[in-house]
Amino acid sequence: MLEASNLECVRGEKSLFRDLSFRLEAGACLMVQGANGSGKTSLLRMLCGLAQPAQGEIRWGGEPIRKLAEDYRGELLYCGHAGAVKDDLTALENAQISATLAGAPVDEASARQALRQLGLKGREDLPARVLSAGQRRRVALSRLLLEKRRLWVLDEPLTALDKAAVTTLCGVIDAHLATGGMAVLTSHQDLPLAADRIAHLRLD
Amino acid sequence: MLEASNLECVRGEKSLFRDLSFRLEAGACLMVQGANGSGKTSLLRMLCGLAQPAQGEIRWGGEPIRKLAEDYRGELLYCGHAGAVKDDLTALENAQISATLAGAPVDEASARQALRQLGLKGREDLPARVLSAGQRRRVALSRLLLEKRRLWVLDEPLTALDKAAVTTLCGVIDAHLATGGMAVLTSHQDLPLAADRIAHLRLD
Amino acid sequence: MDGPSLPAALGAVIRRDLLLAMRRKSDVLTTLFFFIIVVSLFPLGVGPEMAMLRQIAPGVLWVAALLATMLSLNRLFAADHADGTLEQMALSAVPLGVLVTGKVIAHWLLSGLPLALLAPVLGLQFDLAAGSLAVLVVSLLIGTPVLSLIGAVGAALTLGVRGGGVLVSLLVLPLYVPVLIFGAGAVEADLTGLGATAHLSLLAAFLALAAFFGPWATTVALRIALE
Amino acid sequence: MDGPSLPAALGAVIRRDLLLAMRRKSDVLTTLFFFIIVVSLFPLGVGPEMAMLRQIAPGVLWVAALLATMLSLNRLFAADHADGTLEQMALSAVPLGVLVTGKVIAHWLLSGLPLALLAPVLGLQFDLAAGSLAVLVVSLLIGTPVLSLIGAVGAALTLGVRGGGVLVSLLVLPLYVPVLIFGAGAVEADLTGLGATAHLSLLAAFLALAAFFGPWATTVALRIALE
Amino acid sequence: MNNRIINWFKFASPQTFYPLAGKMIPWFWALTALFGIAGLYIGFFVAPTDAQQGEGYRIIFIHVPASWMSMFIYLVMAFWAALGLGFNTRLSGMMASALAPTGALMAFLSLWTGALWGKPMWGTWWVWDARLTSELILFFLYIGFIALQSAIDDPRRADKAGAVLALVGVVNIPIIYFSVKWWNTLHQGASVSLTRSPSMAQTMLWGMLLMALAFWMYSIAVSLARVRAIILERERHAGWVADLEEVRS
Amino acid sequence: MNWGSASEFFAMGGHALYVWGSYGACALLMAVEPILARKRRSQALIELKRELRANQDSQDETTS
Ligand code: HEM
Ligand SMILES: Nc1ncnc2c1ncn2[C@@H]1O[C@H](COP(=O)(O)OP(=O)(O)OP(=O)(O)O)[C@@H](O)[C@H]1O
Ligand SMILES: Nc1ncnc2c1ncn2[C@@H]1O[C@H](COP(=O)(O)OP(=O)(O)OP(=O)(O)O)[C@@H](O)[C@H]1O
Ligand SMILES: [Mg+2]
Ligand SMILES: [Mg+2]
Repeated sequence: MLEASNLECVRGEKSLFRDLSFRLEAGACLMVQGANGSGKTSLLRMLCGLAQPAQGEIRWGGEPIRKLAEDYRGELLYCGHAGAVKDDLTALENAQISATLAGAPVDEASARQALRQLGLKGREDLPARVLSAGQRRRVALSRLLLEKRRLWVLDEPLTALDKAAVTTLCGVIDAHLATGGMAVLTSHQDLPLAADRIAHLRLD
Repeated sequence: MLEASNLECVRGEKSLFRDLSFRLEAGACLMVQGANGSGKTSLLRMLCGLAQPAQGEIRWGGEPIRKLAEDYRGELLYCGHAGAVKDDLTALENAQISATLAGAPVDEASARQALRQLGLKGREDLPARVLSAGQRRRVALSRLLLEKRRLWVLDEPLTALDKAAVTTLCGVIDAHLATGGMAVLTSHQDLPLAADRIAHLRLD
Repeated sequence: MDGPSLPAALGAVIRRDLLLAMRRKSDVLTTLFFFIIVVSLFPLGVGPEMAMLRQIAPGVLWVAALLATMLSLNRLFAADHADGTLEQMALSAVPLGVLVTGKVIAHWLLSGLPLALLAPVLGLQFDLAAGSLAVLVVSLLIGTPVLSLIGAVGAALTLGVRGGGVLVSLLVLPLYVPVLIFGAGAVEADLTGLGATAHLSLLAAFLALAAFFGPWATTVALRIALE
Repeated sequence: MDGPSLPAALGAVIRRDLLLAMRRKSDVLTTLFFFIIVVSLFPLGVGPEMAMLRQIAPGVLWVAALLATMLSLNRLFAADHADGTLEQMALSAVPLGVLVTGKVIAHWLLSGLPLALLAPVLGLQFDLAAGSLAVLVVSLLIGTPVLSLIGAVGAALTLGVRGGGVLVSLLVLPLYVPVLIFGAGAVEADLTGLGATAHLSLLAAFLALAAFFGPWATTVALRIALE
Repeated sequence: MNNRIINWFKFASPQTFYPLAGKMIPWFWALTALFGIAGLYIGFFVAPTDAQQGEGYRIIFIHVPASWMSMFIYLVMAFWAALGLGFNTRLSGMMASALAPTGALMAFLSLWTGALWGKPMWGTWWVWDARLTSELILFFLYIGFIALQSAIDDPRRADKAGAVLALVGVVNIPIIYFSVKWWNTLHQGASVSLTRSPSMAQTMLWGMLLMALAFWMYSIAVSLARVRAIILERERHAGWVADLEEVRS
Repeated sequence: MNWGSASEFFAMGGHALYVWGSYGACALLMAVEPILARKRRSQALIELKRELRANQDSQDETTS
């Protein structure tokens, strides 16, 4: 479904990678690995259409994503280094509002349910500014449970999470893959995923 | 040398921990562990004097740190969630200037040397805004090599670092401990430290 | 796939921005206080003769409104950019233009509208007559949306740019000149008995133009900023 | 342990802030252009008669200088706060007061000083005579450091506070009023032939007072903001 | 038709444009000198003393060309900007940013010479006349464009952001011009008014036209020189740059 | 010919300051701008060469 062909990424004067091609089918997961600064974040932003590749093309269901525009974005969920969590809003409001902005509003009950599932029980109504680093991250990840998207693009989702939360998150990703979803991930830690259709891509 | 007695931390209406006491001698390392939101960051900020404990006292060489003020700060190096890395300055300038602000200027050669040791060769003169997440983190950590301080307080230093960098960092910490330094660390990952005088403190 | 409903999304953005503003009430209030203080500084700097104050009143009030609006511009996108929300908006299934329009409307509701409603009180300090005060309010009601629309383009262009906060004023203030001239001109025309209709209809024309091009240019600028 | 040398640390902070400013030249230049543009907006709002413009000139120039300084205040600590540098400064072996003084000096070198040097050119647009222009420059040279010193306290108090950017103007502008009155007053006194010495010596007294208390208050406010 | 487009795009590539510009620059400098000398000769030695203004009027020979160029260059800049935004050609953005400083210079010269002319003619350096005010705002627009571009590190982003600003500006310039004009005529009352001789002497017209041509050629020459520098800065990692003669030597 | 002598020419009928101020600023700026443009280009060239040399060096390093 998601297909990249001959991608080249140029940052500054030098090319981070070139001739990068891959295909991702329903139910499969792509782990992008590589040292710091090898271009993982840059690749993920390209896959979302936030940055343009210097060469090559990215297609979704055979169509270039530039052409699909909103149709592609309706299938996509991106979670980057910045969490899009508003300090002034409570965890609950953050979850509900980010779903609404993504174009798929959810009711309060399901938002609470998602936060609870991520271990934020009792913190739903605290403003995000007082949350700890890991709790903020969990709020950001609640979008995974609230928005029904086929393609997940997650940039270092494990940052700041404790071990329990890592297990929970892996369960969520596994469930997503099992129901035919796709995921592109980066991480410097090992992700204990149960799924078997995991491809690895090393950028070096 | 560093001694905490009966610390209590209150955030919001509830107490995160109480009756926390420990002693840290020269050459020893304290690993603070605990789930997200258990109060690790809060504890570390207290140890630096950035926050006041609700109860209890922190002493350095027998004296309360509030009294010591600049004398204590001259022994301390804190590296928190925020990296104090300026987007507009190059990696090199960042390293030099943070040393100067800490009260111990370094010359360009040793700053370059420190950056190279952390794997930033060839990136020294790039503005920090274009660096990747892990590279920014390395710039922040270059202070460990440039400022001669006895007590290191590091909050999740491994965030965003790749495996090579984790190894380098552990080597640096080990060397620090071997020469009689002290360290207080938090991390959700395992730190492959070689030192043997490691105490663990669980907040739960 | 049926797309999301656009009016609902527009409403949601507006509601979100208003909610955020309510959380930090001080933000909205300080725009107002800034307006009040700037207007009140003038008599201090210029001296207390009423005849002269009355003469400069429309200009001072309009310049102050313009500066207050401009100062609140960095509220428009900067925070959303820093914490990644803007990225999420650009990736939303809702077209970015709709979200942008919503944000601009919210911005106006929180800056232009209160300014317009507050202006008559300040106008009294300068001894303006009731008729002129009415013209002042109407001119601000038509003019401030233009300020928000043009300002959004500037805010989007300077996003994440070095020194963005002050740069935006450099980009935007020259473009505000026509609004200032006809806004202050309307009140002045009324003061001198010429009738303000011509000025006001020109302001309305500017509004139509800005409403048409503004969101488009802002969207383009935002996409550039996120690249 | 021998402590670090304080003058060296002071110099280092000033140099650092100037270096940062050189990296974002646009930041300094835009403060200046903001000043120029605000001054030029007034005639557009008020009307082009020279006699009246000459009369309001001191007030307009001083208010504009004050607004430009105030806008550049958020440059003072906000960025250092956001990225953790301020935390590091508070933990430095150098007393925080010294670092703060350095930052305020750098701020003045980058805002007040250029404003004062630019003011006469703008004064020409309002048809001021050479003598009045000189008084204007002197009053700005004495007055703007006071603005930076007071502004630093405000900037430190509003650090990390919701809506800080605009809140700072609310806190600081009332404190700026005396400076404005005597600064603009000096020029006006010269225009009306009264002689500006009295006003200028009062300004100098303010400066002494602010230089004495300002850094201390700023340091206290910073420690509170970091808690 | 198709061929023509391809041809255009060929010239629009920095690689072909760089040497072409290098060849053209000396010619434009020569033309600048030619027109400039002729214009100055007429301006100072042929054109007679003005009955009303004395010798001061000779400022006209640089004031008017500078004013014209400042407006014209903004149009050209916006044209390149639109082209760059629409067709994503690299060269257009570079042209726009090469033109901006020259445009700002012309606007500044117009203000400066105007002010120096105003003092002897009107007794004041500045009046808030429509033409003067809109020239001042044009100068601010140039400065804004330059400040925006220099504040952005990534040149591609700088080009695009500049293009949006230039287009917004070009829509606004007529609006600004007419509003300022109306503003000024609505409340007359300035104690000074423009005293322009209704029919300019033939020689003066010629001098002015020649000087305008000289300014025009100058603008082309200097912005071509600047665009060459910009091309080198931007295309550093492109292979063809390394093969240039001046790089290998 | 309008001028009797060179000094008359430079006096510009009493408007010397204004006329020469204008022409002087004009000449100065128009002299400086091309110099700046040329300097910018030579600066770019210097950096280019330095970079090429650096690349060459690093290639030598890897091959040897
Ligand atoms: C700072 C002051 C001044 C500025 C910014 C300025 C600006 C301009 C501009 C923009 C133009 C071209 C407008 C057009 O062609 O429509 C122009 C033309 C002209 N200006 Fe000025 N001007 C200034 C002062 C003066 C003064 C003091 C005089 C003479 C007393 C003067 C005489 C002229 C003449 C004769 C023309 C050309 C004829 C025409 O197009 O009507 N200007 N000026
Ligand atoms: N303008 C530039 N000049 C030179 N190098 C640049 C420039 N912009 C970006 N880079 C480099 O491009 C790379 C960007 O990498 P990216 O952020 O994609 O890395 P990453 O794989 O996500 O790393 P991390 O694991 O640290 O998050 C970095 O090596 C950075 O130094
Ligand atoms: N005003 C408040 N009201 C209620 N709870 C609060 C308040 N302020 C802070 N807290 C709680 O205090 C805790 C702060 O934890 P801290 O940041 O020290 O955690 P941490 O151990 O560093 O976690 P992490 O591993 O996520 O970084 C969080 O659980 C947070 O929810
Ligand atoms: Mg990354
Ligand atoms: Mg923490």
